Amino acid sequence: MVMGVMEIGLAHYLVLGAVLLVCGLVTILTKRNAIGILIGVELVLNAANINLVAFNRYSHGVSEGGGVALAGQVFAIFVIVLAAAEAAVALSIFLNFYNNFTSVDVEKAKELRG
Amino acid sequence: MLSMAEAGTFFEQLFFGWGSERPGAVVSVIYGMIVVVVFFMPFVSVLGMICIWGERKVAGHMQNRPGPNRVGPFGLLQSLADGAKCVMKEDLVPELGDRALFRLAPYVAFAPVFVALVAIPFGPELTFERHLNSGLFLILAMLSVEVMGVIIAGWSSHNKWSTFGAMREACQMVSYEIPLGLSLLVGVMAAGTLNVVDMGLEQGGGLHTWGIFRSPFVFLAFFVYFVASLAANKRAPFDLAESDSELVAGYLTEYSGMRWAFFFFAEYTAMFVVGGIQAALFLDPFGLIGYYHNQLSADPQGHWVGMVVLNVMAATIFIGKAGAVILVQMWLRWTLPRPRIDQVLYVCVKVLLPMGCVLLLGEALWQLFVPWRGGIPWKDYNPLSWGDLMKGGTAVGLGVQLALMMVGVGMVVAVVVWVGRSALDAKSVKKRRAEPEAIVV
Amino acid sequence: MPTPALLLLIATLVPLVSFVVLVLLGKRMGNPLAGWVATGAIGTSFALSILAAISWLGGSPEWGCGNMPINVPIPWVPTGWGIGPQTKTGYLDLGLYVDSLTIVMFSMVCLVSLLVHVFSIGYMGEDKGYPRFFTYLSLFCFSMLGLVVGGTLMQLFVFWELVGLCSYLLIGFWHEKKSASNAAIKAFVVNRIGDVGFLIGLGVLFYHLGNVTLPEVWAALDSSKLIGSPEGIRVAGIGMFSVRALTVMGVGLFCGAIGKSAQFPLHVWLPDAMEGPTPVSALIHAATMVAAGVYLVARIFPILTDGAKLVVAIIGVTTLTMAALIALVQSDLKKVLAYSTLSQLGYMILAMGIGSWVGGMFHLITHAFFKALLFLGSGAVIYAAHHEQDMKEYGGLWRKMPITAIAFGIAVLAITGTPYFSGYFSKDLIMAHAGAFGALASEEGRSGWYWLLFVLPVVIAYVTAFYMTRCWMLTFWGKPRNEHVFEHAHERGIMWAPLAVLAVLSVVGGYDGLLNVKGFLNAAVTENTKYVQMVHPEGKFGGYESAWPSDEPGLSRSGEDEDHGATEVLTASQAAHKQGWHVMHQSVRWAPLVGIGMGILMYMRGYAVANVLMKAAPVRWVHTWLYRRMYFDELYMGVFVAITVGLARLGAAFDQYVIDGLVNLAGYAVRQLSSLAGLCDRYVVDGGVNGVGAATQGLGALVRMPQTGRIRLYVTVVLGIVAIGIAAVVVVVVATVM
Amino acid sequence: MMLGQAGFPMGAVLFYGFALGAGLSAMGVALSRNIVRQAVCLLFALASVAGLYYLLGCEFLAAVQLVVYAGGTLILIVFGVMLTSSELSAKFVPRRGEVMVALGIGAVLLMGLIVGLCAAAGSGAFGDAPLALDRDYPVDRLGLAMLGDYLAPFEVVSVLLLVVMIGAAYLAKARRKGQGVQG
Repeated sequence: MVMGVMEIGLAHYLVLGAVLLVCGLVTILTKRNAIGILIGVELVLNAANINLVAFNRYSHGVSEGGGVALAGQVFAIFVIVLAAAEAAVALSIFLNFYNNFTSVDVEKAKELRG
Repeated sequence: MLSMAEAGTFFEQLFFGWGSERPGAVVSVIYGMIVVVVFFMPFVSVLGMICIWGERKVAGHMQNRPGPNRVGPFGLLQSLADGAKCVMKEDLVPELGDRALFRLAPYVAFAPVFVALVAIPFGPELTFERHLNSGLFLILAMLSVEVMGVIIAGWSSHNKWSTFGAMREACQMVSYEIPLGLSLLVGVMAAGTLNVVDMGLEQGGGLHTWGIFRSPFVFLAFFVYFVASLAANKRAPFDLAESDSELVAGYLTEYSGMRWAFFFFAEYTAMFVVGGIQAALFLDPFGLIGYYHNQLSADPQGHWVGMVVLNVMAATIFIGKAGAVILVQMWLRWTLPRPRIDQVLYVCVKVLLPMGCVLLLGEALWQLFVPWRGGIPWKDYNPLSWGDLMKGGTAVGLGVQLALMMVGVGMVVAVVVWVGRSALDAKSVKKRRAEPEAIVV
Repeated sequence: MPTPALLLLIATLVPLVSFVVLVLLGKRMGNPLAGWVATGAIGTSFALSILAAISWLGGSPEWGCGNMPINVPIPWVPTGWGIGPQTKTGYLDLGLYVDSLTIVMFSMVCLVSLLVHVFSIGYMGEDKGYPRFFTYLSLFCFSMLGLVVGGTLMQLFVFWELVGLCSYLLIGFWHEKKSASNAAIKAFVVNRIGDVGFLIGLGVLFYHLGNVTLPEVWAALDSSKLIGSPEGIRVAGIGMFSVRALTVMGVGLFCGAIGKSAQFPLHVWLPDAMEGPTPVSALIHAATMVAAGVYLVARIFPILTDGAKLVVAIIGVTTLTMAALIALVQSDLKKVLAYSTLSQLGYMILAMGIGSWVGGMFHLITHAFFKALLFLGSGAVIYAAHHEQDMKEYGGLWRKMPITAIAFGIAVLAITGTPYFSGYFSKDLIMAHAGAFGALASEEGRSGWYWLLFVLPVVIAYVTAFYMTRCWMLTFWGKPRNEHVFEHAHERGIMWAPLAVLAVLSVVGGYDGLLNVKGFLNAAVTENTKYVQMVHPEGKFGGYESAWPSDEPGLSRSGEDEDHGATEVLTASQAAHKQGWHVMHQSVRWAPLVGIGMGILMYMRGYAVANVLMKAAPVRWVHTWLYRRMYFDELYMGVFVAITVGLARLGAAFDQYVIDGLVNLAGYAVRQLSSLAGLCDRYVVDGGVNGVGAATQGLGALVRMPQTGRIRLYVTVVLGIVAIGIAAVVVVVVATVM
Repeated sequence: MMLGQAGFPMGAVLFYGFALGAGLSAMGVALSRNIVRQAVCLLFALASVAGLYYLLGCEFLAAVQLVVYAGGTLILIVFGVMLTSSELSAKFVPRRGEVMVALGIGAVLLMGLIVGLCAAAGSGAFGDAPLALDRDYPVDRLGLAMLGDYLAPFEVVSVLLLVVMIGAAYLAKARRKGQGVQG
């Protein structure tokens, strides 16, 4: 493997993705604000996206038509779109939650306790 | 010699010649900085200053007063004086607000707009990234990030007017992105490319080959885009984020000095950017330059000086057309009253959005069924020869182009006549006031 | 699409538009407007058809006869299946086919429809179903025109059914009358019987050929190829098409014509159909729809085998004889005309059967004119007579309705074949060809019975003249037998104007120089032959070779041909042709004179002479037999209807006793079984379920303990486990690597 | 992209710049207590990731990231923040133990992932292929791929978006009804 510090390879992107993932997870774990958790989720999704795109660009895959494979990018776009959808639904749920509890503290959401 | 496709940007070539060896990294970085410092920064500053001066002048004339006229010839240096004042003003930061974000906000608002200039096509080669194949979309992306600065500014001011302004802006911006994008898509569909330079080069050939006259749908999309761009830029009549009669100055309430000025630079640059998109997509940014450019590129004997001249001419035409759009934006600001926020959203969701969808569909069908006739009359084809005209079944497309062109020209002429008449009228009124007729009893 | 075809297509669709408009707005338009809308539509169609005819005649002259037929197949149902020997195109097509025959038929249908529309505006003026009537008429016009321009057998069938529907609707137009709705149902059902035959024929054809486009069918199943190959036709790419299959197919398709044209076994619906309004009778049941059967036979003529043609001819001659005899004694004016129609249709069908293609179609056109005239005339009379149809109540009406009487008289002269009226030309042509057919049979040494196909029509020609004269005499001549009717009788302009037009057409319709119908039909033969020859150059097309030439031998207009004829030795069929004309001239010449003379003599004083004759018992018996229409209705009622009803009763009994018994038995058994199962359920299953429930409850209490409802705790636990797992993996991997 | 072809690894410098921006912003998201600052940090993280996409030669994706994420989703989130915080600077302080556990889990995961990645990279699992640079970005092929190979997911996503739109509107409407005159 020839991968110096100054030569950017796939692993660099993957490490960055890992960092973003962990940051997102920590955000999810530590925040009591529901919207904060949502922000953490967005970070996690971004980490996944970086991986998708990096693999796509470094794998040199060739699609059936002979062009460059685009699967990674296409699914990155899907992820972004789905993230937007997820945010919309999550926010409307939070608004309802806020309406019922006058707070977005997830610690107050424990009505599902068994 | 002039293998433009292989070489880098015009600026690189300007610096390093057309040789095959590439510059080193340090040189590259320095070159980039120089381009930004030498070209874009002054451009933005001058643009902002001229726009502010122009706006005040327009406002003045529309309100029957002279506008700035003391500093410099025609008051041209008024903006410079204002700038000096801004620099010297005290920089206030609200005590209870989020001070860090408050300081950050102007840059967040300004930077994306500045980045958007990267893709603006000043000429066939005179653009920072010639091969940006999704350039138009990138510009749109940058413009959509700009709103974050406004929101941060509003929130960090810890002021209810500011927050209201920011909320309105967020609401308005998110909504108007959609018709904006849809109407742009109509134009892009007609142009067949997202590369801003390519779409400009393709339009050259005469008045009827302008993007706006390609089909009735593009023609309407032009207006949809214009309205949506006003709203996305929070320009009057959609300036609810800073509506002075309700929210003091909206998100700008707590700002002063240079930070305040930055917001204004951002606004005027954004005006130029949306105007530039409009010119590039709809209004044939380069005129006939594209034709000569193609000829010169293909000519092995061509000289780079010719290329420079062409690019400068193209830049002049382009800035002129974008400037015309900006002028209309200003004119509207001082003409139309401001609607309520619900009216603004009504216009977006129930008028522009359905229109955008219908136009998109219509343009798609148009593209499927009506062939497009580009090219320059008497060069690419003979307009007086029926057979030549009908070649490729373009008669319908060409007829519609010509008809739309007449409509467009008629509209412009009507406006010019109207404005001219009012101007003359105003003069005569002034004269009458100065020399009142004798009242005959 | 070439201009004539396009014009005809538009002309076809105009009545459809009118139909839609009338369906939606007819009631609101009200009395005069709805009728004028429909009339305007059909008038437009007529104008377009005339334009089409002009553009057709102005077409390229290089074919001598006018034009190339226009064939526009429209792929409709893809049926690219593998069954059948082989499918050729795999499409069940619709489409247009325009040749001279189409042009003539189309113009005729449009013209008659237009006149009937105009007449109906007067006739139906006081009817409360006025808009509905014109709605149906428009639909009928669309259907009939679609049938005429149909280029594939499939399209013919589709529009065939549509005209059948219209006929049903219009016969039952006064559906509050029991007899009318019965007649409608009868017409519909009887037609269905014929249509089943049509569908079978179509199925056989499509199964073997995979194509229903007319020229393709003609080319593939050219009947002339059967000469010298008794086992069948070899169709390229398909294989052998046996004579039996061809005959079955031909007879099957002809069954459709039997139903629609009311030929012998299925003729019973047409007289009953006279329950519909008289303009409908004129349009549908005299001039156009019933002639569609003949049109169909004309279209499939090139593919009919000799056997099938013989069937056609026998059916035709049977019908014409039987119907004419029945018509002799009917007293209902419209019934007489209906049987006369049957008889004339029999002539046409006979013509097709004996190979008189031009004669049959020629007679179709002329018959359309004079029969429409007769019906419209009778309509005028009936309208004038307060909807009284019985001739016993008429008499002497010519004084009140001179124009109608004259027009009706012209039509009578035309139908009897009086020289130089239109019927003279067409009927004589058919009978000459019938004679030729008999002569040919004799020459080929076949049975003498073939001469019946000539003799019966000739005799019936005399009979026809007689009963048509009787009809006219009883209606218009003599003393009025019902003063009330006589007083009321009057004429209206809107009703006699169409009569006048039709009267003129009845006179001039047969001349070559004026409408030149015969010329068109001859052209159709030539151009269809040439067209098929051009599309399929591989074999000589001889589909129309069995048709007789339309001109009398020796009267050929071109002198060159005469020279040729003089030097040439006559072939067998040429000789037969000549002989046919000869015997025709000998036998039919006096038919109008004799028939009309006898009619006038007999009915000069109304029923007086007839009543005297009726005193003789045999005459009375025959009269009753004929008056009850040879007891066909009773026969059908006694045989087919009774069998059907009997079968239904049998089925009902089976259902009641056998099926119901089984069902009840099964129910009883199930009840016993379920009471057993109930016991089992109560003690075995319930015990088990309760046990499981208790166990689940206990387990649930145990499991609910860690479920706090706090989402972050869950996430923490999950991620903690993942982290521990990853840490373990890393430790293990690092340990092994080191 | 242009600069990536230069002799000096300009791409590397830019990568480190963007990566540093993304990482620091992400940490800011994780560590900041103020929800609005979190959102701003997320903005920078998203912008940096967009820059990385641009470096990777996916300029269209970068633009999508900015338009949809930064221009749409993030603004939606900020909107949510402003609608739901009864006091704008309200902070929900997590318990110290929770934070410690979270940081512990995060550290273990990060270590595990990085060690695993290094091991994988060391064993040459990723190959040493350099970045494939296309001069002309295939926007058209991307569009064709969306409406060709990936038509089914594309349609499913569009249906999902419709459902989300209706659902979100329904939920938001339900809220207004519950709130009554209070809002």
